[in-house]
Amino acid sequence: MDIAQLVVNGLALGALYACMAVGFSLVWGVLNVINMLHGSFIILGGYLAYFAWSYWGVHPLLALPFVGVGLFALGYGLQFFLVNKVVRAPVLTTLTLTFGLDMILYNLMTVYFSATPRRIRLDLGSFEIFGVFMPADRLIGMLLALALTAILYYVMRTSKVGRAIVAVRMDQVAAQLMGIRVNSIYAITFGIGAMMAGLAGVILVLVFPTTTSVAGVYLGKAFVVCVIGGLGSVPGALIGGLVLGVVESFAAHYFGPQNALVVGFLLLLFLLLVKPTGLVGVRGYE
Amino acid sequence: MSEPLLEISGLTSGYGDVQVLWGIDIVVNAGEIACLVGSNGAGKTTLMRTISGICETTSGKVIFDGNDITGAPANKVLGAGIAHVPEGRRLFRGLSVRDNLMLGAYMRDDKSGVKEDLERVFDLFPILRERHNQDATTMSGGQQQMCAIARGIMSRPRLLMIDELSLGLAPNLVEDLAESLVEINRQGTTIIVVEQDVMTAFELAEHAFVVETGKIMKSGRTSELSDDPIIREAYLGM
Amino acid sequence: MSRYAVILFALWVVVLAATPFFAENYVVRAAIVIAMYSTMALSWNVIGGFAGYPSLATAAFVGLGSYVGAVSQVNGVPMVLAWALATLVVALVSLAIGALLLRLKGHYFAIGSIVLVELFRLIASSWSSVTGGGNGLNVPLLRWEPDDVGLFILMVMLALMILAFAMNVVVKNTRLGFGLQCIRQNEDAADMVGVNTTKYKVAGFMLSTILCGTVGAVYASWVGYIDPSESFQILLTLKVAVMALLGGAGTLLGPVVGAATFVILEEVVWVNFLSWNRAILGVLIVFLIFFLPNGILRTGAFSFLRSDGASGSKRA
Amino acid sequence: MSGPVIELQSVARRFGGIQAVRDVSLKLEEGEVVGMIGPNGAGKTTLVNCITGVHPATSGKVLFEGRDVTRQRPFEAARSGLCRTFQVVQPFPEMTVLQNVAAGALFGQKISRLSQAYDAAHEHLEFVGIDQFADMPASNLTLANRKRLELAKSLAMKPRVLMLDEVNAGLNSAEINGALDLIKKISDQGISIIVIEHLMKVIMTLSQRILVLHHGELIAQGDPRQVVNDPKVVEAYLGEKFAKRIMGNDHV
Repeated sequence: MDIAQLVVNGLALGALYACMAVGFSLVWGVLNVINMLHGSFIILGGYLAYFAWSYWGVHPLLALPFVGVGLFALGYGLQFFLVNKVVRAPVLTTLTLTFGLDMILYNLMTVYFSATPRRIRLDLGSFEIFGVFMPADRLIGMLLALALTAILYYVMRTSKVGRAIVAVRMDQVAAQLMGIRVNSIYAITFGIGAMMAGLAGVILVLVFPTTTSVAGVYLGKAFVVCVIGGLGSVPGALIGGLVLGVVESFAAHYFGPQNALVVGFLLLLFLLLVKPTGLVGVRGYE
Repeated sequence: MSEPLLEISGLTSGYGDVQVLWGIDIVVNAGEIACLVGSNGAGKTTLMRTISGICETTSGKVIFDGNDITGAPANKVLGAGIAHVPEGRRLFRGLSVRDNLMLGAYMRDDKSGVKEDLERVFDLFPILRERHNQDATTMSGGQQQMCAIARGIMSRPRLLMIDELSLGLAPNLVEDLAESLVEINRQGTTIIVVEQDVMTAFELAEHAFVVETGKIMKSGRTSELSDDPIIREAYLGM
Repeated sequence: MSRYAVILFALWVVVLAATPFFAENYVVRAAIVIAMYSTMALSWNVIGGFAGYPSLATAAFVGLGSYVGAVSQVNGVPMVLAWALATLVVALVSLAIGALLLRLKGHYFAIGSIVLVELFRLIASSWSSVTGGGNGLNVPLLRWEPDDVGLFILMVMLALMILAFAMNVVVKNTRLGFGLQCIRQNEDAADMVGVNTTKYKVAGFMLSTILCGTVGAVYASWVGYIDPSESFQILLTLKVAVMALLGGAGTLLGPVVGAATFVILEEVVWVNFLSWNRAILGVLIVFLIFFLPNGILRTGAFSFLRSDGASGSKRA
Repeated sequence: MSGPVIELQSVARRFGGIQAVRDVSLKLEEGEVVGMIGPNGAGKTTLVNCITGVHPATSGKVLFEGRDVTRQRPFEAARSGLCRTFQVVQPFPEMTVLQNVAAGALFGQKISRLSQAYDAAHEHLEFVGIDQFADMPASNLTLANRKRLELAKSLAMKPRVLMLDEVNAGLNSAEINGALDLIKKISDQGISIIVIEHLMKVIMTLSQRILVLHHGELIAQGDPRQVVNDPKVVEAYLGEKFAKRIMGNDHV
């Protein structure tokens, strides 16, 4: 397989990773909470789109906004009513809480949706440019993922809420002095995190079979992307995602697909030790 | 003219188990510039933070413009019309000067008014207009202090509290800032300045409150206080 | 006082040890599981409780222990020697990894340690020439009467649990424990009073893994079959931390109380609500975080157990 | 007399693009009390951090009793007798006052038995006058007593050199007088002391010599009265009125 094909495969995969991880990164960076629910949020988004498609024939693109709103509400509610109560407790507490919540969500999903792998097959065929081969659904997935990430970036940069989120992340006390209610911004951020996870799930179900048991794998990817790209920034997650995608694509080719993940995690450990602020690293942010 | 705008009585507060303020009484009149002076760690900053709702009030009363705002959360205090420029400026890293200023107006919904005020602060501090796209925390100390003050007045406060105006700034810069404060005051904003440098504070303010170990040790007109032998000895070095 | 803690612990060991003589196999099995988890939770307590470093690496070292033990036994090493070998390998690996990992703090440390679990699992499944890959490994079974096997494994696990408890008592009452508590409360200040923080943290981390390795190896001999996804479970790693938190991290008895409570609840849930067990455990964890944030032992009823000032617990 | 206890040779420290300390050379004699003054951000704390290995010097050398200790780590500095207190007091908040001090004895002096460490701790608490609070959690102490706790903790480490970073900031005048007496008592034990302070009263009372830092540079050092009259110092830090006042009060 030639290099160009590997790079393109990697970028297609990486765009999905970026979209998957950006919400996780935002929550971690702003709230200082490692959200163990993130993987299940992704799966939930995928399942909702799948069932809307298979029972009511709703096109996944049409389902996208509904899934987004639904997951935002779920995330906002969980943060507002539960996580907020312990958000200033040590790492282990918030991590354990979100893990407990994840067990509940996971169990609900396996009972109501069963663990069968599901995928929306749109049968769009594939095409070839300059000798690089690409299935159409993958291309659409990649473009969608990039578009969603770009929209989030734009909103964060230009909206009042976006500015408030950055302010809370940089300096909580000063943010309070601006009249920003930190708890409400926390809930919104968590909602956005869940929303991005759900949207990523819709895209993923177009490309890969989705089942509850891969929730952990997706969560693991989000970890790696965050550590590569640095916490809490959209460009960081984008770069982190693309780097991981390309690295995995090459690793899968040269060391075999079963070792691609090992390489990803080794990269994570290496970066944690060498440069814990991530490759992009927000200046001055620990 | 000398309507009381802020009346504080018997205010106590602290951090966790450590009590810092031991019953503060202060009255600040509408339209004036007042100053809080006192040594490092006397409780000036804690007083500011308690008024603005960052530190929890344990007892006492804070009346602002006739309304009881004792123990109100930060957003309510700001909404009532008190803006607080914190010690060390605390601009938001990674955000431009303009975004920092816009965050100052976070609670306001009147877009045109915000735009107007943005022009107003740009006129007051022209350097900020020049650098509006720059990351605010990469400017010099004096420019950052300007930005912090400007951010404070973006909420259109009735009362502006500035903590440690001159901290880490060269004397000539402090003079410029003091002039800007006089201008802001002239436009109708009441100001409280916390200042370690008593000379600067007394030149700027009409009334002074001397804070020592969490209490108001002395207060009065600055013209009179600067003749007080104890103040002269302890703070003015005369 | 630690004296009460030691007496209560001894009584509890006697109760567990007696189960084969009056109860059914099912209860004996539960006793083994309790002893096993108590050992892990007590081990975790050294790094997570005393030093306040939220390690999530437990499953990595339990799994490593299982694999080293199983691979050795498959290659003809006698069982007990295989256990010792597993312990030794885990100690060395955790020393090497600890020296790297403990440069991280807070979230980053938690992530680094949890990633170890995944990494070890992936290595175990791809290194199939040695580990059997995803098919797992069959460990030579103990060809004794089933009851004897149960009794034997129970005694071994109890011995490990006693060792883990003794380790906690010793650590707590020596410089090491004192230093770890200083690190937990203010690492910079600890450095400034002369605590070699790196050395202490690595020592604490090693102690928190060694017996996990032994437990893993003994477990492998007991069940006779291991595979990567069973041996390296994120769930196990979090369960152990939750047990310690449930009982009261940083106390002597907390991890024991937490492990017993958790295992018993889990058994009840398993039996009665098979398809909902995960959700119920989740609810339990959420409940614990909100209503018992400092653990069972830090509730009022048990104040006599934590009156020793050295525990570092908050006083009323 | 042997050589200086501490000697800095052209010590410099930079953080990224910022030169926090530049080319500072100085000596500290045995038993000497030296005051260090300068405006906020002049590099006083950074200099202490260079000496104790928290932020090792980027160039230059730190000698302690003739040994090069430029690269030693903070815990090694502490064990060798280079002790410091912090501007912001740093107790172990959930431990008792006694345990806090015992930590100093246990690790600073390498006492291995806990009971010995506790005995030593009581002595030091008595010395600084807060033994009655021995069993209280450190976080419950008042600011003044927390500063005393910091002193006791440092003393428990048997220091050769004690660096006091704004140990009087935030205290009222009665408390400051108490602290002054205490620092003199410590100095009488032959411990060399560097006092960093904004309060000129403290500096003038304690110091045999003054160092003035400005923009990371040592702009003056020497006899207190000469230094406060040095025009460079007046301009950079004291201001004219202040300098006059100090001289005026000097004969008191």
